[in-house]
Amino acid sequence: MKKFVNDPADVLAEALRGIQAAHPDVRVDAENRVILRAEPTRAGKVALVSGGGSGHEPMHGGFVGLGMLDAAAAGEVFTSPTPDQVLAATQAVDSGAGVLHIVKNYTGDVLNFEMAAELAAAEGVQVESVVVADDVAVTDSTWTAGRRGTGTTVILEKIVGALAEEGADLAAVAELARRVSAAGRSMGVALTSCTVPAAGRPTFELPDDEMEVGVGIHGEPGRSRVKLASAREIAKLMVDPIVHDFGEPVGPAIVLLSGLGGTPLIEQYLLYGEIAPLLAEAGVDVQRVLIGDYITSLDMAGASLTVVKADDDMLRLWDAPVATPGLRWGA
Amino acid sequence: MKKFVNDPADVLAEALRGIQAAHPDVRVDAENRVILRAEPTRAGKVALVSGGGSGHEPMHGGFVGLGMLDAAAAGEVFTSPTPDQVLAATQAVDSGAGVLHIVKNYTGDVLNFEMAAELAAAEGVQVESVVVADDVAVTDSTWTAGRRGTGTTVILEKIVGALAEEGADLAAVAELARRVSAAGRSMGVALTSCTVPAAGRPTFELPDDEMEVGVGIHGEPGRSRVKLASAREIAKLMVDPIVHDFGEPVGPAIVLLSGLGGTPLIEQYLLYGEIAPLLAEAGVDVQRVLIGDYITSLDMAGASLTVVKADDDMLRLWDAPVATPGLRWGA
Amino acid sequence: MTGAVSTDDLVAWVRAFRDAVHAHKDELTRLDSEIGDADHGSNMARGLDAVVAELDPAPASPSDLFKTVGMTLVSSVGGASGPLYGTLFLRMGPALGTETEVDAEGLGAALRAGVEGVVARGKAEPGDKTMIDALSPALDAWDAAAAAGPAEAARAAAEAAARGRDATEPLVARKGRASYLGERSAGHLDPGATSATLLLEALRDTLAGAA
Amino acid sequence: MTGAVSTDDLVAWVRAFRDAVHAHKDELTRLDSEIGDADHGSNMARGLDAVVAELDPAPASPSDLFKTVGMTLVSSVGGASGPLYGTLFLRMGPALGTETEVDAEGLGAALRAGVEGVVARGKAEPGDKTMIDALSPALDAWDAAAAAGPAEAARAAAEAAARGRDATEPLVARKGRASYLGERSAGHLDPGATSATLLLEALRDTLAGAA
Ligand SMILES: Nc1ncnc2c1ncn2[C@@H]1O[C@H](COP(=O)(O)OP(=O)(O)O)[C@@H](O)[C@H]1O
Ligand SMILES: Nc1ncnc2c1ncn2[C@@H]1O[C@H](COP(=O)(O)OP(=O)(O)O)[C@@H](O)[C@H]1O
Ligand SMILES: [Mg+2]
Ligand SMILES: [Mg+2]
Ligand SMILES: [Mg+2]
Ligand SMILES: [Mg+2]
Repeated sequence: MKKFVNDPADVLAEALRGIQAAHPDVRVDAENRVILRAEPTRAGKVALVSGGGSGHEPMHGGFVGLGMLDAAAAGEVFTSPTPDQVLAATQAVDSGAGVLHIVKNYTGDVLNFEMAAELAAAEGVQVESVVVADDVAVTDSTWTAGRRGTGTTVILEKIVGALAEEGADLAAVAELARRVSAAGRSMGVALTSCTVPAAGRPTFELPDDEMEVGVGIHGEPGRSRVKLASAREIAKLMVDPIVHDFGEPVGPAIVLLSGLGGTPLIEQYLLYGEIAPLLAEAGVDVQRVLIGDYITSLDMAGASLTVVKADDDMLRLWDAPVATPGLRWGA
Repeated sequence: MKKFVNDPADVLAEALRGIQAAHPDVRVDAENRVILRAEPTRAGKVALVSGGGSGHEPMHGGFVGLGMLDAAAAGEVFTSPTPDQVLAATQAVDSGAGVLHIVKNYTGDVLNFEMAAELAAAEGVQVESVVVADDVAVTDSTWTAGRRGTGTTVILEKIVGALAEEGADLAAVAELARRVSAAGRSMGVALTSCTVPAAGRPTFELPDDEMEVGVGIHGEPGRSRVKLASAREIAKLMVDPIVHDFGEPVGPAIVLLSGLGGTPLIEQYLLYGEIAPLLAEAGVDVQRVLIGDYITSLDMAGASLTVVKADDDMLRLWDAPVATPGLRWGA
Repeated sequence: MTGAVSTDDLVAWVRAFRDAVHAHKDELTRLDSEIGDADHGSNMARGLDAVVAELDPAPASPSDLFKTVGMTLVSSVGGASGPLYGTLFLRMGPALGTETEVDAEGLGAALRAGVEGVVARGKAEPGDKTMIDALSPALDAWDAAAAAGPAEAARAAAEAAARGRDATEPLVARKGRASYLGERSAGHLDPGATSATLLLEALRDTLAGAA
Repeated sequence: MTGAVSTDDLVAWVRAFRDAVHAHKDELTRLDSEIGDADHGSNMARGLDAVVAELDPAPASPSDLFKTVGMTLVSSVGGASGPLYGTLFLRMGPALGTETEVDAEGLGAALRAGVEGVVARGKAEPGDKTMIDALSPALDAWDAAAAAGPAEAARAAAEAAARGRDATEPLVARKGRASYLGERSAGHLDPGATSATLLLEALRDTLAGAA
């Protein structure tokens, strides 16, 4: 296993130490493994709390800061945080105006956040939750755990964070969060597996001439394994199911192309060069683009594409100032 | 070769297409393979031009924009751009106030920029050049090509770009560039090789239990190959030679820890968690930190550490607004 | 032993479960690599280490023990298995009152309350390819054998759990992370059903040893 | 042929060099992988393809040819080899005036001017493990054999170049990217010395064929 690591059991604690050393604008609660803004929540501001398994950096801890999250609970690698962690985050950032939990749709995340919300409510904190389930690779059915939550989470945290920063109340913040969540679709492709440090070897073996289409951000195998294709063909494998899933003309949209951790930017750009014309052809009017490693899967080579249908309000909030370790502009 | 790529011969042209599609604030001159700001240079502003082989993204094209570069010439993967490209970039951005060439110390870069500067001078453009040579892994001697230019380039482009934005003249801009260049030291470690698309296989073979210490950003093998070590030991292998090379107490500094392309952020943070205390012990007073993929080596797993001794002036310019695809704050 | 199970026996069970999880940690992670995210072994091992650290001094009663185990699992495991195994133990306690010993029927009722809690949390049904596929038949086997005493009930339950675990192999997952795989989830044992079988086998071994 | 080398012969040489570079592209890149950055094969192939695209219509004289070749290499190769090979050809032209034919002495003088240009640009000395280690002995061999005519001079030069290339193997590089390796650069042929040998071998083969 070729990683910058000491004892694999210490990965999370030690990564948090690095985050604290690098970013004076955030505060790491090492005991609870929670990343918070250095400044307490402004009175009256609704707080945004997210979290999930680690290994997806900069998500979520890297999105804590002005205009985005107030706190993020960091679980072990690929393991949802515990209710205690989420509760600690929630209590730490509630200014009295309530807290929005932003949850990605995985059984573990949903259950742990649910328990935390119950505990927080018992302590008198108003909590609303939004569950992101945007991965079109997964058949959405009442017979399954439903779609995974992926890239839409990043866009949601930015847009809804801006609204909370403006002083909107919890109901309005939660309502917008649900709108953004409903407006997003994602699709990922892996060229290699990732290696979970504690497991010590790749989660799956991919022959040199194959790739996983519809892979999850935890190295869950995808829906199909196919021959390694050109960037041009891969772009189609990503764009088509998203556009098809929208069903209706998309119109103005915010697009995120995220590397999965082991794919360098030059390849992401090359891939986006193939994606952009396909989106245009399909009637997606790309208003804003984010390219880079925003939601990763440890060292996996691959990329995920997210398209969020965006109205004027969302675009305005997207453009509002943000100052976090992972996303920053206007401040 | 597991990459998002079509024909390996087209990597650069196609990546530039993606850059253009993603970033409306830059303009790609596809014929000359030059990335420029969308807006022409403000009259009287000294222009900054850099460039080099591709495969190091976001460097340099990702640093074109307000407060940083005016143009970047993109060579083929790992191949310095031609004099024609650099000349085209230089002529396109000269407002009459002159142009600073920021060159990394590789024979190819130096020769091609030199020829371009001669041609530009013949066309009446005032050109000054600064050569960055900060890689302490390389013995600096009149008998060799000297040190490679690596991470200090990024910090230099930011700081000097801010001074140019303020309206300083060419002499002042070049003088600061030389000061920053002289104040920087870097050291890189690779856990895996990169794969040059046109070559189709890894530049070097590294057994599972070995790493390259002092590797170059083009996959040039390092100065020594040693057993794979813990992050804690690797941090020491990076910090010690830098501190030793400064020779004198460093004091206030700007630090860049860059992933090399295949190493995810979680590992970079973990590594920085080990680096930070070592720097503090050695008397480096870290004032600003940048962590992420800023100067990469295609898909190489590894990291490079850069320390630039920074005076108040440099820190002030570091904090000035910057708005580029790869680095952005305050705007 | 045909009669009562003591608090000490149950503490020994929890310790034995911890040892079994450690012994099978790599296997659990390997199973979770095939249809999940390669963390079930380390999740369970981390949780049970935390649990064992809470067992000194030993809890006063089975219900205290189960409360401690459940709360510790909830707050140290995370993932899907944390809340689910945590709920299993948290719901077992109240069914037992403050007694310091429990008979086969009582332990069976506690297990049933626990498993019902897991179902209430996770909404899985038998056949969904989850830990329920091991736990649910184990309950029925326990009840059928309870008259023969706890050691025999545990033996029957462990056997039924193992059969239930094995039966997950051909199934297409409908709950948890494996459900994302659709048809590709068939052909692999469910990791949670495998760890749940370890739980019942640890009880069997503990009660057999105590007999 | 003992006498004159025509413009056509020299065009054929450049084409033969291009073919040789393509045939040895992977080898050049492999050598550059060992002590450099794995691009010498594709750099040279790209440059010579661009050169060949400029040869139609054929240049009117050797000096026109060399100017075209040099400028095209400079503007299409990049890296260290672009300016250096470019300079080699750019400096060969002026030594030849406007003649359409050239004899062994004249071609030798042009090569010498070219190599001096490379040295002026790159500051390499013999023994630094660069293309100079093939080019410099080739010049001397050429001059010594020039009286026997261009075909014989080219044969001698190619042989000397190959010897010079082989002699780079044990050397520690002092110029170019390989110099970063220090002692580790020993034990590998220099890629540029290898491509320079192809250049002189292509000349040998062309003039032998034309003889
Ligand atoms: N809804 C559910 N009900 C019951 N058990 C479940 C449910 N979802 C998942 N599981 C169990 O959890 C196991 C996975 O646990 P683990 O790997 O620790 O968590 P995660 O899936 O969050 O990584 C599965 O093998 C399955 O047995
Ligand atoms: N200063 C120099 N003088 C002469 N030849 C040089 C010099 N530096 C490098 N070379 C030659 O260039 C070759 C490398 O060319 P190439 O790989 O195309 O460029 P780069 O090193 O920029 O990647 C080396 O093998 C060497 O022969
Ligand atoms: Mg998990
Ligand atoms: Mg090169
Ligand atoms: Mg799992
Ligand atoms: Mg090279």
